Amino acid sequence: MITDSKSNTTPKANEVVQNVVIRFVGDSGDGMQLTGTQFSDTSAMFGNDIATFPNYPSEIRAPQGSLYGVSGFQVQIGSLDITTPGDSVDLLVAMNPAGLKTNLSALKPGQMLIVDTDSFTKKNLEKAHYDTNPLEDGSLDNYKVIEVAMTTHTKEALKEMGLDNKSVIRSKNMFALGMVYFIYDRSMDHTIEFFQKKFKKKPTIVEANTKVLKAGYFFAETMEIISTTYHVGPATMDKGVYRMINGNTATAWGLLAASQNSGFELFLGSYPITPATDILHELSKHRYFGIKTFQAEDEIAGITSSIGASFAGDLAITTTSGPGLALKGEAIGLAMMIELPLVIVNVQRGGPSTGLPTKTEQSDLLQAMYGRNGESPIIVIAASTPSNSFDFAYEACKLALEHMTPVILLTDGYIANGSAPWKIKKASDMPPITNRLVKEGENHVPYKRDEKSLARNWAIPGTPNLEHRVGGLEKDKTTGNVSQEPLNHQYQTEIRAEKVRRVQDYIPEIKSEFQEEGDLLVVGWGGTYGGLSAAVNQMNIEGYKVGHLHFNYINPLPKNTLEVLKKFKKVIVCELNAGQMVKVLQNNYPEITYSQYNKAQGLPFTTTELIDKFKQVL
Amino acid sequence: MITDSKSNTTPKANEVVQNVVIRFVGDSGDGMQLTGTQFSDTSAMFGNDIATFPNYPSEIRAPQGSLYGVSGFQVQIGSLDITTPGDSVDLLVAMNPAGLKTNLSALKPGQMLIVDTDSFTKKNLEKAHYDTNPLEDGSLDNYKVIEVAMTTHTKEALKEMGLDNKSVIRSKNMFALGMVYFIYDRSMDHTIEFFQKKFKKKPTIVEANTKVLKAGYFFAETMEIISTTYHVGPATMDKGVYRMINGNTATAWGLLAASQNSGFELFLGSYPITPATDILHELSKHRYFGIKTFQAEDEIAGITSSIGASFAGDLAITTTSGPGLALKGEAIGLAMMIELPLVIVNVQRGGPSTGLPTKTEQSDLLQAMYGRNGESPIIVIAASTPSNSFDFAYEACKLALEHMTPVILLTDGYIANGSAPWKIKKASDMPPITNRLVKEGENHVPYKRDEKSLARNWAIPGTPNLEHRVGGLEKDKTTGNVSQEPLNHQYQTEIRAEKVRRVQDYIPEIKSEFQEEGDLLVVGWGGTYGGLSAAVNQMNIEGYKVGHLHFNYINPLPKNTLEVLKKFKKVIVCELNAGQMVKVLQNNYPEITYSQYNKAQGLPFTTTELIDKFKQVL
Amino acid sequence: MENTPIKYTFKDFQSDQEVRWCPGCDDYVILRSIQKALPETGVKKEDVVFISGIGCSSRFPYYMDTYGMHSIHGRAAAIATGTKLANPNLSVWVASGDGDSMAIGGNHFIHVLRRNVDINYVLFNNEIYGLTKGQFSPTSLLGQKTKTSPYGNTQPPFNPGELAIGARARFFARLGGNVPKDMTQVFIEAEKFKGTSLVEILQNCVIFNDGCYTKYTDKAVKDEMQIHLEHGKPMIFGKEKNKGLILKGLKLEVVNIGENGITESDILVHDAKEPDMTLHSMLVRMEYPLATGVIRSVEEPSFGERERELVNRVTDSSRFKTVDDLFFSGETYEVK
Amino acid sequence: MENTPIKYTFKDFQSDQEVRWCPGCDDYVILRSIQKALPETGVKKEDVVFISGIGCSSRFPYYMDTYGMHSIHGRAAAIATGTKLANPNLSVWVASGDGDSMAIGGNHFIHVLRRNVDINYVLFNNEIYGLTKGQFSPTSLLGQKTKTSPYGNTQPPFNPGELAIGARARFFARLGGNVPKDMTQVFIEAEKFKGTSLVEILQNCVIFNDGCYTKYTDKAVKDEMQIHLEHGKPMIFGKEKNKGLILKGLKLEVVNIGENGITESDILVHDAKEPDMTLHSMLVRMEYPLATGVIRSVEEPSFGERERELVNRVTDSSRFKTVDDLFFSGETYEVK
Ligand SMILES: Cc1ncc(C[n+]2csc(CCOP(=O)(O)OP(=O)(O)O)c2C)c(N)n1
Ligand SMILES: Cc1ncc(C[n+]2csc(CCOP(=O)(O)OP(=O)(O)O)c2C)c(N)n1
Ligand code: SF4
Ligand code: SF4
Ligand SMILES: [Mg+2]
Ligand SMILES: [Mg+2]
Repeated sequence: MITDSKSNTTPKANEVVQNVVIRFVGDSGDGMQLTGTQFSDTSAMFGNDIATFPNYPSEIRAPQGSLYGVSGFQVQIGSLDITTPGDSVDLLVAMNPAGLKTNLSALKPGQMLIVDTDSFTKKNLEKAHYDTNPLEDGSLDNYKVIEVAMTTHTKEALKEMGLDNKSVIRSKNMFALGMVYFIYDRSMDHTIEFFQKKFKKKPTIVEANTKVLKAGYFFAETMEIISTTYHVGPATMDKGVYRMINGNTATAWGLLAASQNSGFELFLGSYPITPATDILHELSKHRYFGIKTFQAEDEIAGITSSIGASFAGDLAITTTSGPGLALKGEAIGLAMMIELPLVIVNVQRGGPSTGLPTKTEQSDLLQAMYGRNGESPIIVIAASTPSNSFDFAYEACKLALEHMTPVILLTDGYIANGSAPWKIKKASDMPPITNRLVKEGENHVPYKRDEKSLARNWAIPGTPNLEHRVGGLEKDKTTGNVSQEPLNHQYQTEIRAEKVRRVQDYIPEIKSEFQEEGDLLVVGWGGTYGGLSAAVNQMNIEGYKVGHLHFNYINPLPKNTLEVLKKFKKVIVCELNAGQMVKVLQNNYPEITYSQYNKAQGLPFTTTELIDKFKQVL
Repeated sequence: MITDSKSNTTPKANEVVQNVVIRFVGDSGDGMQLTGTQFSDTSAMFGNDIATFPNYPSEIRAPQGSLYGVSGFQVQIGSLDITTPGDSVDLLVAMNPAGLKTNLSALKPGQMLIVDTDSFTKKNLEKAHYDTNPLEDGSLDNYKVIEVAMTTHTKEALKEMGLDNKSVIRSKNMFALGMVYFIYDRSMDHTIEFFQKKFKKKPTIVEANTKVLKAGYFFAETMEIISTTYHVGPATMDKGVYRMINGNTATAWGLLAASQNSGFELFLGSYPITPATDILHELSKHRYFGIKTFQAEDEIAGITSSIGASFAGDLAITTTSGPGLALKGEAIGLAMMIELPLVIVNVQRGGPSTGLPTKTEQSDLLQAMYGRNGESPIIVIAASTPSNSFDFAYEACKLALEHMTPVILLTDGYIANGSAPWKIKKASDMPPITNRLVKEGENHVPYKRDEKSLARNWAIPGTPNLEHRVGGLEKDKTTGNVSQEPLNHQYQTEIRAEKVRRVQDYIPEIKSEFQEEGDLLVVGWGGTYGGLSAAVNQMNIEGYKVGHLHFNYINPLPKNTLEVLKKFKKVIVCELNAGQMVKVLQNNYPEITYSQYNKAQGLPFTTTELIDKFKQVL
Repeated sequence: MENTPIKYTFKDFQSDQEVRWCPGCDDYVILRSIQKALPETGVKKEDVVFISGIGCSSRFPYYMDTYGMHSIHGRAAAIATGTKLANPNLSVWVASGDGDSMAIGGNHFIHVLRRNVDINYVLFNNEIYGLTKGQFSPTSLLGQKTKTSPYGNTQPPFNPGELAIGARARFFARLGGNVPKDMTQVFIEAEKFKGTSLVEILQNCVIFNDGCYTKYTDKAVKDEMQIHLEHGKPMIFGKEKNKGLILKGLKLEVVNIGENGITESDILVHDAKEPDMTLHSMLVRMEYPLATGVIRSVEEPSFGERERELVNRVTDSSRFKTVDDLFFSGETYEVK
Repeated sequence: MENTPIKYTFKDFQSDQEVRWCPGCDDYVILRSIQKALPETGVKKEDVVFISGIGCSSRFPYYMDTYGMHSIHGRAAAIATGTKLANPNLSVWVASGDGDSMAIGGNHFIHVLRRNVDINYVLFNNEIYGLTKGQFSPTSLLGQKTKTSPYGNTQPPFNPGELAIGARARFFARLGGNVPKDMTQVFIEAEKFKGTSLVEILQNCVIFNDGCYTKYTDKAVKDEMQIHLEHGKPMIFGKEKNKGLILKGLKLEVVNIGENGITESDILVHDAKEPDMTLHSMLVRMEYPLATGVIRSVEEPSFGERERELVNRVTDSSRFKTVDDLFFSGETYEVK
């Protein structure tokens, strides 16, 4: 929390700060995701820049009060550019002992901790493996602890409504939210409106929630111990209409825009898998756009049905995560061989094997590059923020259709579930998408290629006189008939690689941020953009000459990559894996010496650890 | 053919030569594989060193006389060290026009061509796309053409036996073989014995084949045009008992020896796929060793049934080729995560996708390294000759059992189907195999590791009091219980990598052949050993200081690799793919500059093309 | 487009590729029968798509002058599902072997049937892996000696029709591999059926499993050993048309018409359209005589029809006409 | 080893891991029932292996104090096949959900049944994907609204028993998720059966598909809506035990005993051991009443038995006792 000098004149001191990090934690049943989202949305509408990080247990409904059943939601809001949900938190709201136990270490010393004292029962303390009550044993002395009997207050607020006990207790998260709204000087209007819309048909629920929210707000207002409130002013953001969006929704919408702009119907063949399933959920809602969402029997049927749809002339997509990508390898090879457009979205999660399914990681890069038999190069790109998942989903479709090739789009659990403000784009704001369709009456040679891009022509079933056969056997370079001829195979192997290499001519050059040259270049790719950017920013504030180079295009790499790498004395590649992008860079630019910073903890980078490492390398 | 000065005194001139390359070609139905094998076996028993290269069409029975129905068998025999079947041939035996058309370019100018004139009918010429008869149009003027009406002679030889026409014609390959035996001064005894054993119950067939073989032999003896016969003396080979063996059989036998020596029963879960199926065929024959060969419903069931068998305490194997390996990726990740011994044999073939299923290639290396989700390092090794497939299959089992990890063994279609003399090993000649079994009464902590190798302990079902659970979720570093703890995941990720790295301490150091230092180091891996060795040998004969470094251990690489690489001024990595091993080397030893020679034609390297390239690089 | 139907002959469906099966293989008969059936279906050539996996039988698409894909082993049914969903106007065919369909492709096989995707599925059942040169398949007999079962197969086989009906097949037909005329007829029926039409051909592989069906298909015994079922016709067979099937409790029994007072009217009449599968299953499993022809043909909405009903339903009521409508819906805010 | 059988209680089969299913989930009932069944089977604890795929139900092995593997999605049946072949002494169990078994795992599901591998297969059918939070599965109903079918499911479901019998299942039982005592009994029978014993549990998922079986399993209607079959007993049901099943042609009919002259002796007697599956299939498909209990239990050599017979047969006649004998057999030659 960076404090500012200005302050205004409510009964309590109101400090103006530039940014603040808040974390709500509690039991899976405590509604922490909803609470966090409401706070984020309200702040977004107020004009803050924002980044969120939901963190839920892998169990569906873990036993109440258990350590592994804790659900959390972290949000950073700011009047300046916010790229991460923050390392450590300024306010921790803990609805139960288990939440406190597992999250206290994230709270900055001296900062505010709000707890629901009603939940600190002997049973709950035991479940959280506390020997003594932390509210009593002095272990919280370093924090501004605000003890509130939230359950009691909630019951009190609703006592005249005649609701059942379960419903009453379920709304205590709104008491906490009300308090936080007061502390951060936020209006309750948006949340009240939300109740009204969401529970249109249940006016008692609207009333109850509103009551509790207000009770929390007014309780904080009148409470002695809260002596200061904080104000985070609006960020200076581009003019326009915004909404909060997470990476999975943005991805789904990017696909929608590409379908509309290209004129090809969207086909999604997929099999559910965390954390990619929400893309399938989202698109399933929008069947009125003529989208075909097909939940297949497995990942292999997911991708092969998409290949079938692509053959028939749809814009075909398949979505998955790590283990699912492994299953799709053979079929990706087929799509590459028959040179059909196909987008494979892989939302990376913690591996290997089933690994840490609800956690984030970047460890599928080499699988995306090489996870299939034979020489089968395809395009690999990666989104780097929740909102640019929209752009790169769109770009994946554009590249697939224009270059007639499968494209793997990598995102990860962190940006897929995290939200940020998105300046809404219209479909017409996006670059146009052309295609290689051959029409009735035109001459069709299945493997005739565009001279520049080397993309082949595309004739789809239903077009008279263009009947032809494709297949996974090696094929003659022009007719497409099966060929075992040695030199033809050599030629085809090379041209398939060259076709992907030439995509360099169609993608933007890359630029380092913060510095164009200097002492250290911090290199990243994909979902670590926000984290690396925050750390490099801080380094520059501290006077170091550090640049940030972030890759969205991985195969092929941007044309000018080597030039940029050469402008810095040292290069460090930072990845949430054991070192994968660094291998790709080494293979492309062996002349550069790369340091590495690798993390595999299921968590994003923290600014602190990055800065420590950078200083050590310098 | 390197000729020698000595010569002996048969009626015809008998030139002593050091090596000779012969290719038999004809229709799929012409029995060329049998002919070639007989010639090879006879020569092997005579004491020659040998390498063979069978080359059959991908069709089961392609239409007679068609170009794509040609079946060929090439063999090089020598009194010196033979490492390849040879680039170009000294004698081509063509049983029909299609065979001639597709193989003539391999025959050295001036050398001998034997054709069956009876097959040069108008119809067959047409099927072979000949406009004019090559026997008449002068296009063979550069060769010593020996025209023989083989079909007629065969009929003649058998006319008194009353056989049906089909059987008669089917034995004409023996006429050709008889001729070749005469020309190369070989005894017919072995082949006659072979008939006697093989057709024990069909004495007419034995008689017929013997008659035709002798007819061919005597025909050649009396024929004017064959003025010279050749003698290839025995090679100087280690003393011992030998047999001819191909790579697939050697692999199967290596697995058998490992099972016997380790005391674990062998389990093979597999799904048929060319060119790996013969390993499954071979082991299915030997069920009396208590081997369990399980033909599964698909590749995934092939490997997962093996994982189940490994869990239960068998030495578990799965065999496949490229597309099958792609399907096994997810399950390999599971085996790596639960740290069970498992050997995955991948007999590489031409890719990508279905590719060139009956041709050879080395393009699955990166798939073997990275073809699964998350950070999942495992051991990767490669056999480099038909006969050392035995040793590396054995080594794969030893490493899997001693290090408790999946091991991928790479071979390829070329060494899998090619034969060479194998100095037979007894099981007791092989190094002992230890294991990590925990026995009843011992203390078992599922993830307790050996301090040196980091291999975990192994308790198998049926052992009282050692009940425990394994699984694909990330697990606690000691108890093996599910753990989502960030630092535990970091630790486990690192230790799994370190465990594989430490295998360096258990494998031999690597040595360059021909030169320990010099101007150029030729680097290869796997099945190209013979080809590269022949070329480097030739370079050294010509006075160049060229070394040959050949990798059998790829992950991890031998400890002293960098030292060896540094001893040469230049390094060229030669692979039958678009450059995969070179990437692995770059990632491990970025300080070295690598040139590359890559070929993707479905064929092995030729000595000539290699030498050309080496000279160009020097 | 045009309304005047083009009159094709089988030659219009022959591609320029040389057919590469072994001489004598039943695959030739199937190829020719389909090439003869297509002109009778009224389907336009450009609307026909053949999709296959890998196997001898899967070479099929190369020989048809239509759109086609020779894909990867076992996945034809899933690919065809995508093709048909993408463009419901197409006439989509799958050509697949017993291994391709029921070994590696088993999952897609049962799911395409469950969903009732409107495709025609031709199952080339030769009870062996042909292309890989003779390993047992999921339809190989117990005890059968093959390259991977040199001491006899220990895995009891599937009966494809039984498995299909267990997976809810609505259309199932079975034919020997040597009856081109019957095949042509059945393929025409299969194409007309809306839903997954599964046609099993007892296809002789002359190289690796020669004669495996001789006891049923040999010209000399065929009429005695097969009963060719036709919807609405009595279940009569035999060279003399003197044998028939009756139901005894839950068993089918062969009776001689004219003996023991049995007349034609006692014989069961084939009802392929009966939704209850009990009798169809019994027919599928019957070993003597072997039931051939269209055994089951029960119309029910195809997957595509259900999907289109859904899309129509939601499209009418949708607030969103373009993706922009969606993007700007709900909780947006403006930065000025 | 020892011959005196150890007497276990259900506690011996409880692991030290906290059970993490949602409160109220039927999975708890299944867990406890198996823990109670195992002590009755006479199997030694160290010989028990639980193998699962991925799903809520697949967490099962963690809670059993036996050997266990929580593997990857859909592959439990194939893994279990390897485990059982490797060591026939083991009592191998599969715990798997409807998605795990019949979506991604469909191929292994039908093949393990076809081969008749001697394992016990517990199918947790909640007609939904639980772990991934509520998508439709291959057993979800037509029209069912889930996260991936917000406008209603368009894919007709499998009936697991029907699919299993189509794949040649020899043992099939079905039970509601709220009958721990029946479960314990059936699990004991399943373990005793030599071959694949498939037990389908109609498992209520309280979070994503609550009440999907209420019409059959609710205490209030259970006796009227289910018929619990027992081998050798008449097919009678109803609170008053006054309803029964008779066969009319090829249809099962519910009759009231005592009405229209129907007596108990008219009622069908359940024969689970009848090899012909016609009646078993009819029972499996019957919608009212729903058949529960052991519907089919037909002994036939298991895959393992066939394999051991083969090995014994070839071992006796083999020339080779060690691998060296093989290596030195046939065409060898000596270099001196
Ligand atoms: C992924 C994969 N696994 C295995 C193979 C090898 N393979 C090709 S065809 C085939 C089986 C062929 O049998 P079937 O499907 O019955 O067709 P048929 O040749 O008998 O017509 C196999 C195992 C392959 N090409 N790809
Ligand atoms: C290869 C792979 N694909 C997808 C998933 C995601 N996944 C995990 S469990 C599951 C389905 C769960 O449903 P079910 O098998 O019915 O079990 P339940 O949770 O209902 O008990 C899915 C799709 C995965 N873990 N691995
Ligand atoms: S191997 Fe058999 S199935 Fe294949 S083409 Fe030859 S005869 Fe036909
Ligand atoms: S989500 Fe459903 S199936 Fe999973 S544990 Fe909860 S109640 Fe049981
Ligand atoms: Mg077949
Ligand atoms: Mg389920």
